[in-house]
Amino acid sequence: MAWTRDQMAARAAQELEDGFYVNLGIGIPTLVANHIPAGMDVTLQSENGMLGMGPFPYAGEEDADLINAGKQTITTLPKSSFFDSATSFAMIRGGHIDLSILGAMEVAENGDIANWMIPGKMVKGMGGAMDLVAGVKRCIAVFDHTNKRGEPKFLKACTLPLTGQNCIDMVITDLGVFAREGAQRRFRVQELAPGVTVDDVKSKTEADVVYD
Amino acid sequence: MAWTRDQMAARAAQELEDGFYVNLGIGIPTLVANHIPAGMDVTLQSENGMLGMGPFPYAGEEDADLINAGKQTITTLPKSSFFDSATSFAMIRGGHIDLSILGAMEVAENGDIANWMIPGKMVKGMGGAMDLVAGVKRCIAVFDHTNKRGEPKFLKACTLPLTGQNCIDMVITDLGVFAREGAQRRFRVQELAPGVTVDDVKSKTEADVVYD
Amino acid sequence: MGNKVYKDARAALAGIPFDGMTVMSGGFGLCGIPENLIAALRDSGVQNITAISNNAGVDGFGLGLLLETKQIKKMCSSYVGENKEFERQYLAGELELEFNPQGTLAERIRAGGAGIPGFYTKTGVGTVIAEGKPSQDFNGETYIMETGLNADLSIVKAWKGDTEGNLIFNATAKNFNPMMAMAGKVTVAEVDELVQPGDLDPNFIHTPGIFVQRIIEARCEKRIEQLTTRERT
Amino acid sequence: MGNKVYKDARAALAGIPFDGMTVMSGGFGLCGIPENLIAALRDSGVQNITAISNNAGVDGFGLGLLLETKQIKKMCSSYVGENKEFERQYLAGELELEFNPQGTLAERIRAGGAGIPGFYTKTGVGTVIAEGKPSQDFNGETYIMETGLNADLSIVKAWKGDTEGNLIFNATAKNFNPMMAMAGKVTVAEVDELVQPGDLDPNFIHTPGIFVQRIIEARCEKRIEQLTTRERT
Repeated sequence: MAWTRDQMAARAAQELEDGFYVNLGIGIPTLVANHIPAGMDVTLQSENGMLGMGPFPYAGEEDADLINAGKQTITTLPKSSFFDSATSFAMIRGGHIDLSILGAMEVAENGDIANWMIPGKMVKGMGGAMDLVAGVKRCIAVFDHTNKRGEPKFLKACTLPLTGQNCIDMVITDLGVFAREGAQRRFRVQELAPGVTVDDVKSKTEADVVYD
Repeated sequence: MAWTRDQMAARAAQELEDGFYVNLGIGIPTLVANHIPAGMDVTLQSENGMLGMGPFPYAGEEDADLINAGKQTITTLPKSSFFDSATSFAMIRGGHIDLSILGAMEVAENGDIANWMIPGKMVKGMGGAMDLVAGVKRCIAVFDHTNKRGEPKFLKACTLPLTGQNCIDMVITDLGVFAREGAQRRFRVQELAPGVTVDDVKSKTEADVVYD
Repeated sequence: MGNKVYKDARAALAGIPFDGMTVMSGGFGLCGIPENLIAALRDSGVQNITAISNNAGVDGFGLGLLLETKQIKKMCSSYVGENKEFERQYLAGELELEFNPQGTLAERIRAGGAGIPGFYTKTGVGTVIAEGKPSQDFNGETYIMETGLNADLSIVKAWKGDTEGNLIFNATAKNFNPMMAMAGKVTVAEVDELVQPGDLDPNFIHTPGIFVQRIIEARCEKRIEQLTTRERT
Repeated sequence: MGNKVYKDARAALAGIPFDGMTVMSGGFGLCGIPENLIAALRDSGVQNITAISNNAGVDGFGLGLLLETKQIKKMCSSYVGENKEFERQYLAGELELEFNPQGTLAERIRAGGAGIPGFYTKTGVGTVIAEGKPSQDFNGETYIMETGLNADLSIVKAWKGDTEGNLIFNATAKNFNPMMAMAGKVTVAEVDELVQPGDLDPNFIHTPGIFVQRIIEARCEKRIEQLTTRERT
């Protein structure tokens, strides 16, 4: 049975390590914060200018000056720090963030990702996504294995305009986990959701993936 | 009679304007701080990371963490701010400093300046001088008109390795003041020290200067 | 003594606006935007603005005010998703739009303020963002060149500022404001609280006064776009 | 929980030094230098260091300690005028020296930390600094390209730091330290005072903890190079 959104987030959280600095995208990636193992020291970066993002505030305690990259009200933690956008993206571009977990419209077998625009539709902008995929040490894309029409999103080549080239290290979908060990390597099935078979995945995947 | 060092500094101080942000070099330029007209708001930048440089401390009140670019102990003023070296030179390179007053070994008639090395001698380094002459809006070079051997230092072309190209807007020596109104213009005698004649200056100047 | 303090937003902008000017406006979403200066810029009647701002405000607030009145000719942003009037004008071809990756935008603005006309980044390599831009390899990796950005006017929002123009920002309302203050030919700041020199600790000034030419104290509404709270348990 | 706190400078450097490594060392003159970490680096016995530091210390203090023992192969600095042993080794051809204009050095380090492999500046155009460097015109002016700098190890000095690695600096002892913290593969900080998370105001942290991998509390001598005072009148 395919994983739920929350199960996908929980699976992504298994990739966290003690001491990691992590940037979480909007959507399923945001849920990863709920699955950080107790006792593990993980610091969340918000690219609008904060390290050590805390939980949402209690009603009545929100501060308009304190929001995350999704423009939601948040809180601080004792370890928090604030900084300007140039410094924030110096962290990202300079490779100081250990892990970025982000959503995707398409990922290709060569690690390309498209997640910011659909030609012909109004384009909202890439925000910080291009900086994140280009700069962060390790990038995990989390998305439903197929689109609403049942078509594969894990492709031989992206059809949508790219967010970044050859930058995805792991794919987590509702069907399983696909990882590669370097930018020149192929993705390999690492884990399947309970009850999901290799044939299920093959039938819904266009990318040339290693199934062992 | 030629100006003294202090008179040269006083003359340079006449170029200050209310609201100016100014960087003063080591030597005679440092003395300019003593001649800021009362009531004029001039903010001194120290390129090691401070705006609003105050006077030297009273004995016993010095702070090892608070020095100027000449490594002398200094003090703060109410308007002071501290910043890192990248920000300090962002100010300088970005054209935010109104005026730099600095010493020179040689200045050429095209505005070139040499003030950081003499080939064959141990070179101490340019420090921030190249950034200052390249970045500050207006640069005034203050130096003795001739060297110890009586030879001109205001030349047709610099013989020493340059600190910067076509960047000096005014020359103040012990003999007078020479200014130009743009990087393509010639220097013109603007003022002579009391008792100094045009012929005195001509005999000690190699640069092609306009004498009206 | 040079005086940077003006009595209100209108007075602080007097003599600055001109048609076709480039304006940088601080903020991320509606957080840390110079609300009063945006309104005063609208009231100035200036036309054909090129606006450099991470976002485009919302309908009727923030830069949305200047979109409504069609005073903006072109936006240079990273994300403009929250504004219907923006979308309408853009799809109707009434508005130009230049997307920049957020980090590239931030760095271009810092570069402009720091006298750096160009720099290399790997952000956007292999994407539409790279089209038409010079590229160069460093250590076997390809980077694209981006250029520095400056503005005729930068309007920024700070928490506190002193009469010398020294500014401090609060929390994530800092965002693009410090760099934009550096990159404006003229920078006008609005602050929640105007204080005297010496009231701000010199160790903790975010924007040194050299980057700020004019300053006002003004009340901001500070709208929240996505009020998100948790339950008390 | 990942622990960044070490008991002393020797422990904090354990496992890091290797012969031929590049080390950035913070400070301007003797102001804001990581005194204890420099001494511990000397004691590690590491050889053939390329040292990136605005200055070279004085005889017997600061980086002078590593020059005395000939552990430095090359210096990358803007000004080295206060050190006789440096001069001797340099004139004897025992030491390589690469001069950088101070602002270029600061920006190269920031660029390295920010993932920017190259940028353009007008500093040094037409001088020996421009020799061999690519140049390009922007808006009719010539600029030269400078490259980003990184280090295997950055050692920095801060005023206070918390156990998460967040740092604040005092007065002009800040100088090159924040950028070097960004540009080191490993950054080790020594602080006058080690505090707990929450003791530093998040609005006024100069170096976020992400840039600091190891931290120690240590007493510094803080020598003054040019004690200059005025008379009480």
